[in-house]
Amino acid sequence: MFKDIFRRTKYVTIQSAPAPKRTTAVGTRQEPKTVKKELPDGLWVKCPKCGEVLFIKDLEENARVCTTCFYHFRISGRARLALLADENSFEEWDSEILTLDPLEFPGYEEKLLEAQEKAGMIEGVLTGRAMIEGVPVVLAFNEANFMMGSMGSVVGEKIARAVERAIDLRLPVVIFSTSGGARMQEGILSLYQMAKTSAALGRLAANHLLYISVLTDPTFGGVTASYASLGDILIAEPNALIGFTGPRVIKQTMRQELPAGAQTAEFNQMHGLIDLIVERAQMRSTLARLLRYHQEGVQHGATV
Amino acid sequence: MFKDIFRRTKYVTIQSAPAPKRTTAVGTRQEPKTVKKELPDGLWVKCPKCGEVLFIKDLEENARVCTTCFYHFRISGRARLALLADENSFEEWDSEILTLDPLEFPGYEEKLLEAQEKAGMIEGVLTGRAMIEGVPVVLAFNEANFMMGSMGSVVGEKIARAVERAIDLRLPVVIFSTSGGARMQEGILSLYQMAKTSAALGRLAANHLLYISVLTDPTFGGVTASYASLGDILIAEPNALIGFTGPRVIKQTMRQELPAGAQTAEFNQMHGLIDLIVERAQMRSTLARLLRYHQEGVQHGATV
Amino acid sequence: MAQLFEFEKPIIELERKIAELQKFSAEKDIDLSREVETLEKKVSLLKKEIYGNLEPWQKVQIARHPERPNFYDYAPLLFDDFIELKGDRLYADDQAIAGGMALFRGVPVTVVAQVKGKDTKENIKRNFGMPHPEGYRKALRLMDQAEKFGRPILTFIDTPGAACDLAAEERGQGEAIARCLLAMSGYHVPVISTVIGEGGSGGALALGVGNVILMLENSFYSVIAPESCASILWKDTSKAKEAAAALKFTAQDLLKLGVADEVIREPQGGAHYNSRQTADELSAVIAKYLVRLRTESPEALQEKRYQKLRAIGPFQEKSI
Amino acid sequence: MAQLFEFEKPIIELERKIAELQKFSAEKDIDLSREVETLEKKVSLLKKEIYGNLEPWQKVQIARHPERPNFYDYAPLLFDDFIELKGDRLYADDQAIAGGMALFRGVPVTVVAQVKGKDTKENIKRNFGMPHPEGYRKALRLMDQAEKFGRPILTFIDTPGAACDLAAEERGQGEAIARCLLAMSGYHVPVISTVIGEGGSGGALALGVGNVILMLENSFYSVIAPESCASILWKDTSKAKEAAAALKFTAQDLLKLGVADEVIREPQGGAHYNSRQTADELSAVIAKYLVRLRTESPEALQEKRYQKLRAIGPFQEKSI
Ligand SMILES: [Zn+2]
Ligand SMILES: [Zn+2]
Repeated sequence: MFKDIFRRTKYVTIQSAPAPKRTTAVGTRQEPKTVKKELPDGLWVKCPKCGEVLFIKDLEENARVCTTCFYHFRISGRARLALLADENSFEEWDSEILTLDPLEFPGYEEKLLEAQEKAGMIEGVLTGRAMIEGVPVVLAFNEANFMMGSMGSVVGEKIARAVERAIDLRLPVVIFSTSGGARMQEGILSLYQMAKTSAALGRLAANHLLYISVLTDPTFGGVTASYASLGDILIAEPNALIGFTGPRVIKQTMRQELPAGAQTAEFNQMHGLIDLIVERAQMRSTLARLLRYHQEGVQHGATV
Repeated sequence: MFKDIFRRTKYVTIQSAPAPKRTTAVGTRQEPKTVKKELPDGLWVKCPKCGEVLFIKDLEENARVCTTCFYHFRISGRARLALLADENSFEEWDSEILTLDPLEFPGYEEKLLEAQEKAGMIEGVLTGRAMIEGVPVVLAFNEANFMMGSMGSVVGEKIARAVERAIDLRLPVVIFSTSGGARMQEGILSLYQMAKTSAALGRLAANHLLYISVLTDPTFGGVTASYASLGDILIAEPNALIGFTGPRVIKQTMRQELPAGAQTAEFNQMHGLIDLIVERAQMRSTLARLLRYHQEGVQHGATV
Repeated sequence: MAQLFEFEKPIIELERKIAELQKFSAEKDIDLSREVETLEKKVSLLKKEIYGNLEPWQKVQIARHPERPNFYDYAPLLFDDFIELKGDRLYADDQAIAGGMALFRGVPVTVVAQVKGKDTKENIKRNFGMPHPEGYRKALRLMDQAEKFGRPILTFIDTPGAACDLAAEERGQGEAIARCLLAMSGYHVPVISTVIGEGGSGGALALGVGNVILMLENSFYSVIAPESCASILWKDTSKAKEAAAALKFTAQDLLKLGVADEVIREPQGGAHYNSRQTADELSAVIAKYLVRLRTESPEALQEKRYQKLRAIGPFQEKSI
Repeated sequence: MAQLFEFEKPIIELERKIAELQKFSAEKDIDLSREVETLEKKVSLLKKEIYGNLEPWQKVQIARHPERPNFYDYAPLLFDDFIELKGDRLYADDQAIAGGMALFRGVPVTVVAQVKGKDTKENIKRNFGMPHPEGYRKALRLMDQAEKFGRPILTFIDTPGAACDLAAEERGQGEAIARCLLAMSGYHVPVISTVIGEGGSGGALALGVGNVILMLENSFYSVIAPESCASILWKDTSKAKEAAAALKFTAQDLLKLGVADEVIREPQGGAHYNSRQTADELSAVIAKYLVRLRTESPEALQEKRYQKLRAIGPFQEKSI
């Protein structure tokens, strides 16, 4: 059983830890409506990989992973949090920072309202602290339902604050990325959020604190080119698409046909860019193990 | 004239500095017989690149660079020193460290005697301090005539000492490499000279002191995989062959035909491994410029 | 003669008329000096009118002008000495980024710049100024060395964006850019970033984490190319002009938004009308800031750069 | 049954005879227990004789035995937990080097190891244990992280040498190895390097800059492969046996030369006869040194490692 993990080359699968508890995130100021929001119309959905028709109830109960082929469907930040954090351990931070429209960009205010309605949150990232298997950690989750996880000034600010607070608290940071990139509607201000978040992570690193970046489907553009790539450890979910330039743009501008499997987590790992590919069911236990390795002042029953 | 250097992509050629003075290295304890030793039989030699027949006297007067095609012939360490250092500025270090035969390796003692005879020095590296255009610097030169510049315990020791003394004196270091690699006859002891020299250079770097590595024909094996590759700035002479594994070994063991020009200085630069390719005639002035950029506490007529 | 833009044609027509008048005057020996003078005044006014009120889209055209001076044009005008250093020590030497050491008004500095080509051949060599990961890794290597030796860093931004091909993806374009951002934000030496042409997205930002961010008058610096923005917003790339206005990416916009610290004057009509004059303006403004930054402690340089980044991007916070 | 060497055949023949005798004894119901006992004693003596006096060339054969345990065999036996981490973040994940984090007797450590394959297919995947630059850069990345987080580093050496093909040259094999040497020499955490099989030249040394250098009894660690040495010295690769003796590269030689700190016992005949037993010996010896090193200050760890390197290689100095 234990031996298996040395031989499997593709994914790390750990049987030693208990199955993830489906905890409910509490201590938050908003109702976690997001899981409901994700349900497509009707009672079933077709798996894009194996074609199997899945009952949505079964899919949700399996953390939105295909029960047949283990294809990983997208999942909201709050649903992830529920899969990862110890019960009642989450404390949300900075939930009340509101986005402005500094460029008075055409249609931005309407887009924001739409996104808030769709995602059930006022901006595209959820931050706070929690425990994972008893280990305290600072967490951030990009929200795909909010303007495709794009990074505007508030997303940048919330991530920078979370990282700075982790330094104050001497805690590790885990960020789950999912993003189309920078947020066009905030122009250059959005672009510089890449620098802002990277700068904060630079300070975290200078403080010898751990940062684990988890890349989920899809992670592109300005987020890939900033905090998502700066983890001490980079984890990806299976079949997640990860890259700098989106495949459609590469095809259009370069007239270059991408090979099958390009920009998948597995492609990125082959090219040396990802440490670990971890299935959603093992994410909690894997993070717990990695966090424990880095816990300061904690003895692991050392006999050496 | 000055503009040229911005447009030339291959070599940096600097006309602004005066032509290198052919100084004689003094303050050394041995007669510099080496230049004489390098002369092949007869009065002329054929250029391996352009085929031109060159009078040896002309070749020597041109610092052993083909007067027709600028092909760079090999040149002894002492001859290089004479081309580089300010007159009477060289102080040789550690010239009396003798090599032992710790493995009692078959034929090693005879090989050493032969090499000493051929190179006119007791080991394969020349170290010391000098001035280049008035800037003080620690210098080391591998000697191709001494067992193909191979690195035994004494070569490692002399380089490590030179680097350590540079730290004490807060001086920059310039090492001219030419080597077939580690010295087989000293086995594992030779191998660890790679670690010893790299460790010393690590301390130099930690002291924020400049190290310029100049790679000359040929530089391979253990020297490429240690101090020769660790310069803040890597300079190569034109047409120098530089690599880890020698071309003959690659061909034999991998049955791989190398493309034309593989492992030349130019090939290495194309692959991102060399900062500058500098012709021998410009070496002195280029080093002087680079050293001046790094001189501590010296004002360059700054108006800013 | 530089390639002309549509909006410059009234000026050129008037100038042609003056030339005709002068020729006629000379041939016929008739004094038309007052008429010529009047017309010249008119040209001068027209230039001020046109060049002084360029729309964002017109600035984009100037910034992208094929004859716009690039880094290699400015280097000999800005520096007393320049030694180009090549390669990332890992994979290749990317010619879309140039770097090295220079003497700027007697001060040794490290210089890193994106470089577009001037003709098709050079553009192919330089990938149209779009760096691959090896370019950013070369920049990082050289900037790290500047930090090691306590040298100020000058960066020059001029790129449509980072390379967007499969090779760039394979070698970690995102990682390469991100590493530049992290490293630059932490340096203890002065960093001055100047946009000299096109500042295209993350590929430009990778050299843009300065204590001071300067922009040439007709440069722009944007999160996305106006054409792509138009295509996303209105499914119509021909609306790039509208997008250019919406994105607020001109030097003047960035000054207002608190991202740029100063706008550097260009000769009338753009830098390509006089690269020496542009270089002189560049030199003077860079020198002004470098003097200031050199009085700061290493810790202050890092801290102030960090605080500058932290302050970019407004938001509203509910009091709880 | 493991592949047998020529020098093991007398043992096997004797063991076969004992088996025959026992079979005969059982079939015919004749008591031959005293004869069997005598022969078994003889086998035991013969084993001591043969395995206790292996020549360097025979050790080379054992070290290269296709069934010799590799890092992946030892890892689950040595560690309570192991998470493999991949990639150099630049170009590729080289499978000739494995690395990651592990719990060693409760202590979090970073582990880096060269890995040969066990069959042709795996050997192709792992390039016969010959790492490319990306392998060394992965190792460097992981070791740098260990330094960042103050974790001890355990390296396991098992390679015929670094990859020696054009691709390795193109991507800077020399630079990649040299960076490992420089970085390892400067770490402030305990570094323990263990040669578990073949220690081939610079490609092995890249993981060999430890505070402590350990060697399995039948491993060897050489500046050059004996075959290549024979080819250079005597233009005759068949004289590898003589070269093996001349190069003084066995664990016992390195102990005498002051390079290795301790030789770790293997089961009689070699590690491949009992990988669990070998792992237990490995674990005990590594633990012994790790205990000692963990009492040292970061500065002392660096300084002592430096002094250890500085002391390798004898010479004679004329008094002036
Ligand atoms: Zn499926
Ligand atoms: Zn010639």
